[in-house]
Amino acid sequence: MRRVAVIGAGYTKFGEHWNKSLRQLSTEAGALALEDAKLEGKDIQALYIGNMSSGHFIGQEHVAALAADQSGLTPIPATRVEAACASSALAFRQAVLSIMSGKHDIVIAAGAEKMTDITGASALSTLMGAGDQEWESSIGLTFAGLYALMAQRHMKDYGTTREQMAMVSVNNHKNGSLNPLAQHPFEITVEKVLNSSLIADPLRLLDCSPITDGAAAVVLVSEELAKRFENPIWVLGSGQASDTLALHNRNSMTEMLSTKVAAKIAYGEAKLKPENIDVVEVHDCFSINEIIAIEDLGFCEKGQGGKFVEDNKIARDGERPVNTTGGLKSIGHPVGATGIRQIIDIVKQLRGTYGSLQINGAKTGLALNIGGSGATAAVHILGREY
Amino acid sequence: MRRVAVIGAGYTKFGEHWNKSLRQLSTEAGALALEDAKLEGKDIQALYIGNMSSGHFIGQEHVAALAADQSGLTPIPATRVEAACASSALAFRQAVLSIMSGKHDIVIAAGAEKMTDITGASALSTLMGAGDQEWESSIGLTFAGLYALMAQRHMKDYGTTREQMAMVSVNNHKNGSLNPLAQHPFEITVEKVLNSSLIADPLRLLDCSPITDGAAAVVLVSEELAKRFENPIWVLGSGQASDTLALHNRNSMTEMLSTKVAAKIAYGEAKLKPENIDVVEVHDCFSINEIIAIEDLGFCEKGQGGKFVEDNKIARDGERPVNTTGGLKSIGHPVGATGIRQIIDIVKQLRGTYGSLQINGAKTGLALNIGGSGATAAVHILGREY
Amino acid sequence: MPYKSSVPLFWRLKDAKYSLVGTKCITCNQVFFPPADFCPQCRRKGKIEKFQFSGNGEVVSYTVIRVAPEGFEKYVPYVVAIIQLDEGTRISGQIIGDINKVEIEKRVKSVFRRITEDNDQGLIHYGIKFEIVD
Amino acid sequence: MPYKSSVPLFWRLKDAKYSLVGTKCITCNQVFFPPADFCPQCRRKGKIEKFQFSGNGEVVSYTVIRVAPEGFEKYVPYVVAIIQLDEGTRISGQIIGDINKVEIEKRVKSVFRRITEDNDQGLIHYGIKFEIVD
Ligand SMILES: [Zn+2]
Ligand SMILES: [Zn+2]
Repeated sequence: MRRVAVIGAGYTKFGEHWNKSLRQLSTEAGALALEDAKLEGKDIQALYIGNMSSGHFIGQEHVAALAADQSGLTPIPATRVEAACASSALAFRQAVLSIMSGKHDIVIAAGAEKMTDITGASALSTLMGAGDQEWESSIGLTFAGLYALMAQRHMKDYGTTREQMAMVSVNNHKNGSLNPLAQHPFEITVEKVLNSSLIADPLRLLDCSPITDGAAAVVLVSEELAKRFENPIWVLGSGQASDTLALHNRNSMTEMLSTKVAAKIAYGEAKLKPENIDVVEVHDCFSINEIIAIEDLGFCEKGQGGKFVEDNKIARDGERPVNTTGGLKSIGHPVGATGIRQIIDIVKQLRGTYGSLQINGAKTGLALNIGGSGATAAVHILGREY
Repeated sequence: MRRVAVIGAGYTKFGEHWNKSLRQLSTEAGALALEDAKLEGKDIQALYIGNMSSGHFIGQEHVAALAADQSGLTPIPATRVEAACASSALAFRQAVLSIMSGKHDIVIAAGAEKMTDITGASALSTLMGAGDQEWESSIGLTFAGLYALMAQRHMKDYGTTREQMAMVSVNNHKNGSLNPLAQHPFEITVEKVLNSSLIADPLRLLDCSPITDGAAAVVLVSEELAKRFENPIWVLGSGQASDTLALHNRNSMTEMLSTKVAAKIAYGEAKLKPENIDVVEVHDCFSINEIIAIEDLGFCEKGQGGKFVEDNKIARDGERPVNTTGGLKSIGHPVGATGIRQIIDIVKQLRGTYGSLQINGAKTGLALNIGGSGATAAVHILGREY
Repeated sequence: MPYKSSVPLFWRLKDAKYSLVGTKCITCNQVFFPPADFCPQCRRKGKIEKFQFSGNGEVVSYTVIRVAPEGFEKYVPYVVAIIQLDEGTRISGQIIGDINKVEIEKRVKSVFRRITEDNDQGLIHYGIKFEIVD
Repeated sequence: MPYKSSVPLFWRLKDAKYSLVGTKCITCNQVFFPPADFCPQCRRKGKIEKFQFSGNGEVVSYTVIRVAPEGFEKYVPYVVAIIQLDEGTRISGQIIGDINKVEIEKRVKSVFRRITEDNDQGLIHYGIKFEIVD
């Protein structure tokens, strides 16, 4: 199969961009990626964009054509991919497949979401479009509620503690304090998490990723072209899987089958094991999800995720650095942009030139992006060499 | 490059399905395609679904996972693709690319839309999500309005007549009267079109495709597997292109650059010319669009589309049969399902076993699916042989 | 907002939402709630019939919603749980009554209550909730 | 409904929507309305500045909307046109006045008028419309 490499990457400042629209954010991220790749717009042969719910957030569908239009990239094929909060990891994957297929050689993959033009309550309701509207949203469940259900059961079955969940947020904020593009680039304490307001028991405000505007983009090229670029980062594995939309239809609430299946495929393609991964990005939309993800990705035994966090193994200088640039919690979570933002942070770590954010010697990285309460999961493994 | 064939196809009855939800329609179409292919659910390796605006129509995003879930296909990768009314042709294309890439060998590509759970006015507004919300929807433009602007200019520049547009609808209804799955399977007359109520001058009600619920699905396989199936229909060419989202930003309003670019690519890949195409499906969301499409696809000179229709060349027994099973006008237009419905009608014609709908001797077919007012176009050429 | 209620939607789901009527595959005896149109295990060989659930079950997990989505603001705090129904499937539902009495593994039974009001359409939505069985 | 107006959106577009302020690339002299942040031709070499349009132009095409989307129902029938602005770009806009006087190639000038009301938010939206110059 034809190999694919990332040769350009960039994301906008994440935050509340009351002065910038979705079209401006997308264009800005695209320009960052192109500049990074030292390419011109005319070099790009296709565009993929992940976006969850522009229809609700800004009343606009058809955002791939919009992004191509605003970036002066028409008439190239422009395709929007949606899978709730996993939209842009899937857009990335389609870009990879389109190059593997031989149809294209240079493709831009982006993700963008503009969430702050509507009220917070309305944004929460919009996000529940990722769950089952007939059987979950309809009874008053929220996204925090779904992850709270997982947390309660994880605590019951494995003795995971409230404090361990808080430590996830503390770690990610500590890392995010180094990241100038993060929405909340400051440190917090376990105490602060435990004293923040309850959202859905046992989850508190500081267990939850924020509502964010932002965009991210990468440029991908085929094996043959990659050699012409400085420091290409290779896509070693791409796994994607689905599960039931409603949480209640799954046998287990403390693991995600979709993550496990996607990870197995990605590890298989990359010919790597969990212990070979140097830097990790996981989907910490809620603190409990980072614990579940660490387990499902095989970095520790099932049920030991809380302990793994408590033992500081996820720290930047720990055994398995996780969310080294702040995660969804500190950087922010523009839902359609997060998947590619994660991949960009892996790419920058693997290049070895990430300044104060650099984890020294990182040669392989993994990014896990999750849609909804786990009905979609995508795992990408990248490497400096193949 | 690896070749891809369609080996299963089916669409639901199109119409107002007040007793069926999006999930039911999707599952039904998937089952039809699998049965037609004589495959089991466990044989399917990935799912793509085109859907424009389930977020607005039914308050549900993440519909690819939902479709996989409801059809018992989890944990396979499930990906939603959106490009307004061209959503499912793009889903089809991603399915093709995923097989060409070598990642998958058997993939299901579907399209579905449930439009009648909300009021007609609300559905019209939702459809304008395909246009530019900041600069078109905001001043009161509708979709009929956008195509009316094209029609006015086409009439002025090329002398296209009101009657010629009416004849498009008459032809499509005549063909649709043979199609048991059509929403409006009856014949109409030019007079009836000209006496129907004005929607956006010069377009009248019977120039416009209806609001429809429906779903369509195909099963695609790789070259190696295709040989095990009866009567595979080959994907000979796949072209996709974009244009500015807003109609006013284009140099010409009487042709679609996106169609011309996509067609050029598809003809090139298929090594065929317009005169080699036996059956054609075009996107007649409004009658004028069929005339513009016939010109842009090269079946006649620019400006001669009206005359081409008037001379009955698009009839089932004409020089170039177009929309032989009813088109969007008579079959209905569930926006996210239309692109694959068109491909299915081409596949069934090429198999040569389409009963009373059969166009005898059809060996090659082309389907043109358009998103919005032309910001996306996808052209697929299929053939009995390659 | 995404949770979109419509008259046809409620009509389609009325047996399930009002009376806990699901389905059962009589080929393999699996039961489904929400009602499934076909059995993912038996597929074409499955035979689906209506099936009445008793509404009795057990709490698998629960949470207290304190920040509600649109339409539910005035009901906070309220308990949402995943219930294992005795007949063999799971469902999400609210648990009414004393919040402090809710625990994982407690027994519940179903009751019929108001769920929410839809301000856009002036509709009041009713459906199944649960209460703890002492 | 998809056309979503919000205070930040209106704030972002106020110069354009209220005063026909677009942009111009002073590298290649191309003008943009709606305002573009960067020049698709010159790209990184482009230099974008604000640019005031006169509001004078010509009808490229027009239609009469008789079935309106949400929020515009009470204004039907109304004319929507694509206008070629004299400075060199095109825009969609309503044309006010006698419907029968509207024709392709007629001259227009811009006026400031109410566009629609947003019942959800109680906002009245104003903006540029056009009228035929006799
Ligand atoms: Zn069964
Ligand atoms: Zn310029």
